[in-house]
Amino acid sequence: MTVMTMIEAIRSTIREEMLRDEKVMVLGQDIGKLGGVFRATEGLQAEFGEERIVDMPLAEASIVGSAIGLSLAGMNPIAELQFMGFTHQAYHQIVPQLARFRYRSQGRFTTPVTIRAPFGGGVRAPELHSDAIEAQFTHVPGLQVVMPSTPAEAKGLLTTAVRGEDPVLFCEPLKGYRLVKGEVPEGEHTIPFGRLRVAREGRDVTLFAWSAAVQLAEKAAAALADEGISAQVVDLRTLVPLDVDGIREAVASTGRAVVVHEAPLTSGFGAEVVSTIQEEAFYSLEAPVLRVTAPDVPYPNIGIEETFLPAVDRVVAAARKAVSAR
Amino acid sequence: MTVMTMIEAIRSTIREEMLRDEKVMVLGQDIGKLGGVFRATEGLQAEFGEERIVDMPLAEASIVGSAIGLSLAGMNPIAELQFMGFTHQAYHQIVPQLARFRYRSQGRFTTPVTIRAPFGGGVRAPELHSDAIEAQFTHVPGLQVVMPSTPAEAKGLLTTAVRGEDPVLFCEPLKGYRLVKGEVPEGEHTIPFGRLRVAREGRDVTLFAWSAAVQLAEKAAAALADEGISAQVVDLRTLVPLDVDGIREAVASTGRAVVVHEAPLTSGFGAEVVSTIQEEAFYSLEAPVLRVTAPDVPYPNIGIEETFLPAVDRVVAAARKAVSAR
Amino acid sequence: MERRELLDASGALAPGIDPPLDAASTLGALELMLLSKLVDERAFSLQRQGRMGTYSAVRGQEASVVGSCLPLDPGTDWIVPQYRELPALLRHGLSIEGILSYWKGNSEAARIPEGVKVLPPQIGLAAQLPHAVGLAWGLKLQADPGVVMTFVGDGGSSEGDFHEALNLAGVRKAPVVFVLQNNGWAISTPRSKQSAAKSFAERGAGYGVPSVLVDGNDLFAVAQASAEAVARARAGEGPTLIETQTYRLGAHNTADDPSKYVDTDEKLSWEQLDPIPRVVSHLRAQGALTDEDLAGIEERNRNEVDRAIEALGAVRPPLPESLFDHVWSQPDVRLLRQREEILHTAAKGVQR
Amino acid sequence: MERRELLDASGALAPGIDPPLDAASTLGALELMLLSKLVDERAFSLQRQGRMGTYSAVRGQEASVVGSCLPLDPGTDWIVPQYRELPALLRHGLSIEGILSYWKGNSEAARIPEGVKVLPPQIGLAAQLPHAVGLAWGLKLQADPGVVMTFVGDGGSSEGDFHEALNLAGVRKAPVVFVLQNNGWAISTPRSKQSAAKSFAERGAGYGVPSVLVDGNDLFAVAQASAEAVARARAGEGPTLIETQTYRLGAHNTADDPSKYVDTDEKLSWEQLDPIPRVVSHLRAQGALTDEDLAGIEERNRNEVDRAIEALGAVRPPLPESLFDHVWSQPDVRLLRQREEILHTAAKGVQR
Ligand SMILES: Cc1ncc(C[n+]2csc(CCOP(=O)(O)OP(=O)(O)O)c2C)c(N)n1
Ligand SMILES: Cc1ncc(C[n+]2csc(CCOP(=O)(O)OP(=O)(O)O)c2C)c(N)n1
Ligand SMILES: [Mg+2]
Ligand SMILES: [Mg+2]
Repeated sequence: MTVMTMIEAIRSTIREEMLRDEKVMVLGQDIGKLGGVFRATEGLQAEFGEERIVDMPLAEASIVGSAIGLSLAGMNPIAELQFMGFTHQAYHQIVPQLARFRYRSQGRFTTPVTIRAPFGGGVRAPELHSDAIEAQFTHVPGLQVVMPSTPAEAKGLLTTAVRGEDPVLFCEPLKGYRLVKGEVPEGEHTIPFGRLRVAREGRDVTLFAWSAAVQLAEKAAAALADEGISAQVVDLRTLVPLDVDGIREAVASTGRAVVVHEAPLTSGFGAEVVSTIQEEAFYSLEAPVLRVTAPDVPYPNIGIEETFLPAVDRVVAAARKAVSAR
Repeated sequence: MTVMTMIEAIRSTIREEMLRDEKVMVLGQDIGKLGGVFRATEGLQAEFGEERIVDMPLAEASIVGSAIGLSLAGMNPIAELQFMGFTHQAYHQIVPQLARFRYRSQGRFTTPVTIRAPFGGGVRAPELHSDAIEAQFTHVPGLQVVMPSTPAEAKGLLTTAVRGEDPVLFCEPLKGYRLVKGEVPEGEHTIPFGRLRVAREGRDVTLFAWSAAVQLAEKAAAALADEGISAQVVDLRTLVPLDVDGIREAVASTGRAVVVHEAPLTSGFGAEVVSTIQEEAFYSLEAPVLRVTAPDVPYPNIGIEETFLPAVDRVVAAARKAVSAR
Repeated sequence: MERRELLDASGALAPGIDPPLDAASTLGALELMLLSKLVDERAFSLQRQGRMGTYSAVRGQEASVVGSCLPLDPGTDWIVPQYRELPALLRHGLSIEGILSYWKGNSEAARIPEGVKVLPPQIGLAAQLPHAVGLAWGLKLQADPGVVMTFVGDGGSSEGDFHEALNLAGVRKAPVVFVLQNNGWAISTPRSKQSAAKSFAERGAGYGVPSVLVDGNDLFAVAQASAEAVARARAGEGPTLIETQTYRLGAHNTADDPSKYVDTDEKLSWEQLDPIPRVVSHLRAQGALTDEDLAGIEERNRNEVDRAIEALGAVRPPLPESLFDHVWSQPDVRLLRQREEILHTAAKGVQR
Repeated sequence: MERRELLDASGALAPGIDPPLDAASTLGALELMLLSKLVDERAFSLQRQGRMGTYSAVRGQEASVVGSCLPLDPGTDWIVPQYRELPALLRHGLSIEGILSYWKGNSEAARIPEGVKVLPPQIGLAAQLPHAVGLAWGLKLQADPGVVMTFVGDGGSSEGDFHEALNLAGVRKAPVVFVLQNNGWAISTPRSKQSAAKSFAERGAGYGVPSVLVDGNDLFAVAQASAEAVARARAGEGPTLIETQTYRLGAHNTADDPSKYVDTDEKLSWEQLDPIPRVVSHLRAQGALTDEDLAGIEERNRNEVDRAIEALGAVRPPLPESLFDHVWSQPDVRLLRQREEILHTAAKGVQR
């Protein structure tokens, strides 16, 4: 175990996978000499050369589109999109192309591309840089959506992503890049997709979260403990595939649930979690499942982002309400 | 009242709005001489000229992007995207641009663009032509998502869309274009956004649907009536804005609900409807809200689309299950 | 930019020009062009009989498609198609019934056989172009001698993907040949409304990609330009853009009615430039093609198409359960449960 | 393509050339360039003090930006910016404190005043280009005499939106001038990895859009090319693409460290080509600028910037409730309820 930030964990994972498999390469903007705007690839071009760490022209659709082609040629590309807000430019290559190649070709072709995209607020980034738009990719059969919350999770999930055959959108929380440090297992470390993680045990209410919101939920759980409420924190880890059985079990154990995410409410992935809970565990539910999310407004300019982002107090208030219901 | 197909209702509405307001213009692929691949603009170029019914180069992002610019210049553009499956190509102009102009400019600029996009299965169209991807646009604050289900609804909602200041994605069901005929009010006919419509009264269970799925729900309701189950059918009409109060009232009146849509399950808009129901009407619910949707697979080739699309029997089975629960 | 023309409308070679194809290859090309024409006719009637989905014919563009693919080696090279390149796909190893199965709606039967280096048809216009670039780049990285040929239309060339793909190909010197089939129309949108550029070939310079403009109804001009481009790519000299100026003599597809937008004179004048008769005239003039030869070709083609259509009719329709295959390498529980629920209802007979 | 150069690095005019700007206009342009430089410096220090968000300086590109906008009439013409065009926006009617408010994170205070024909900064690269085309086309449809000028970088020009916008502008003959500021870098990505094109100006031909290549550090060359382009647009002759070859002398933005990727020699050699001293030398040589004049300009600029920074400091930070404004013309019930819940929690003081 070594203590690392998430960005360090990601960098060392990429490096290990590149050492393991010479077909692994990284495409992105400013990932070479600069090492990426967040330094996820720092030093890697010096080590692996310009053919494996490739600075691309400024065109997201062609980063994803050519990664598809590279994967068809037998390479194993990791595409870095500088911010998830710029996945919009590549949407038509991700959703109807990358995600469907296997299906469209009846399994004749596979496209094992991993797209890494940082996102999330609270880091005073310009417009369009912080938007949590993971939900826009969860309605896309064929695309896995992975949301690491800690450095160790990032390593385990990224390793699985790179080694897997199915395409992955790997969403990295900007806020967690440097803020959250944690122990990271050395050597081989993979985490299977579709299995949630109980980040904190609790009896009275389950807080569902992913990515940076897991830390928010943990803070809320700590605050709730002070008032005698025992909150379980569940990190969903992967939104697609979704651990429906794990969700049912978690809710069955507490009977009450709150879903927390950074994205706006309407059609955020919280909606899917709530629906799944009530389909799977309706008769265990003692209170409505509440959602604590950003409001239905575009991500604002930084002078006001603190009001936009879900706050611990709102999670605490919702958990309290869930627990006191009926 | 005149009896019309939906495509006729749409055509006559566009024509009326163009006669009313000379700033209204239509941009799209093949909408001039051909009158659109579905003839929504047939005859209109002859009547209004090439400057108001404009055949555009084959580039969806520039259709939406230039419509934004035209609207900033004071025009009132209707952009036709040939199929909703090709909104992907314009995603970066719709989601972070069109929908946010008012917000980003603090109300200084408005972009009253109406995007029309046909979609939906069962018409034996090639790949990517049938996909129901409305949910991918419902997580976008600033964009209204409108889903007419009948010719009269199409007229009333399209008129509101064109006259309104906020951008609209107006999704037209391919299957309903010619199949469904109905009475359409003559002259002025607007329908406010954010107010659902009870398409059929019923006491035992509420079937929520929109677009072509309303007809499916109605068929199911008719079949259910034969077995003595009285199903209410609710047409949501607009997904954004969503009629949360209307949803609560409908569920309160029956205590049981099924949501039906053509899109795949995971993160379909059904998830938002279910979440809203359980937030708003948890204590009225006698059974879990069920979703009847397409499975989580890409829209398949036509040889197999009948298995993909939600069928009446599945709706009936779900309603039966909801009614018999507990 | 000058347009390359070798064989004129009457089938005469430009003075002082050696044909880029020998008589045997030209005969082979002609046979493929005629086969393509026959498949088009039969596919249209199948569609009219309700036995086929939407189908887009190659008719009129046979020289453009066949000329382009001739220099490719199916054993090493790849084709990344749009949707109107049937004879190139046949030459590369697909069967008629395989290709038609796709348009009939049976993707299972249309599965590209292992070893055939062709990607599935592309419906999202121009989206195939960055794939072609990535594929070519990937071959190059692995020192694979393969070259990638990809097709796009005058319409598709307006999409942003065209720009991004050509620009990237230029930067990476990817071994890819872009064949832009300018057939004058994108459904009902004429070339003049598609772009104000004098020619699409002009665009190459903006990406550092060498480009050529050719008479796309001239088998020799296309074949020559393509051979040069493939050789350059193979030699590590990077991408080429070829604009073939051709004409779609039929409808856009089985759902289209060109009489709404094409004027008859335009169509008539292009009929004079039909790519097939000029190859026939040329070969005849060379004494390389007799009436009996032609009858022989036509009979072989007819037999082949009859056989294929029969095979197509015998193809098992896709099973409902195949809906759930190939979404993932391993289906997740959620999908397995959906599969169960839906097949269970289907088994009881579905009402719609 | 030949590059237009009028004023050399020493400030000498090419032989036989009349300056495209008279002394008074040149002085005005110089004052604006110097003002821009000063704002850049002050914005950087504000950022370092934590009083400003991310900021991208114009430094080095002043001739390119100022020269481009000079022919515009703020009363009729529009500017559709990227994010690095501060002096053009000032000339067009925005205030320094208004522009800096945006980068400080206060969109409310950055609201473009009514009547000022400028769109908000664009963060999604190249996404502004189709807006500019649509806007220009809309003006033309309404017989409005306005011309639209839009800016894009060498990096942004790789986006599909660039292609689609230029192609559409060509087809519609929209009165729009595209200024492609090629400053050699897109953050750390050098021009050479951005495109294999000899110049970006080559791209115009692929869209039927006339284009010009100019020394972007030469105020006169830029101003002349821009004046011609604006005149063409105004006369109904359609769009122009201008590539200004310039250089970003500072960091990409306040978060960037160019020492990681720029080599010192390159930077030194471009410092020799700084656009500001050459205007100064030229005016001095003409006897149109004395030391006192320069000191006067600098004092006026300092006062103006001091005033603006003070005004910026006095700007009320955005109120939490403003988060919910301007999403819609009329908020729906759902948003109103969210507003209530969030402001209620905020009122109690928020823990994070
Ligand atoms: C991205 C996208 N937009 C629109 C369509 C609908 N569509 C199908 S074919 C076609 C015209 C294509 O014209 P062109 O590229 O010239 O090819 P051609 O059919 O002439 O061979 C259109 C608009 C599509 N398939 N994909
Ligand atoms: C669509 C998109 N992709 C990526 C970015 C991140 N980004 C911001 S500025 C920049 C470089 C821009 O370079 P260029 O267009 O040359 O403009 P310059 O900064 O040199 O003026 C990048 C990659 C972005 N803002 N938008
Ligand atoms: Mg065409
Ligand atoms: Mg640049």
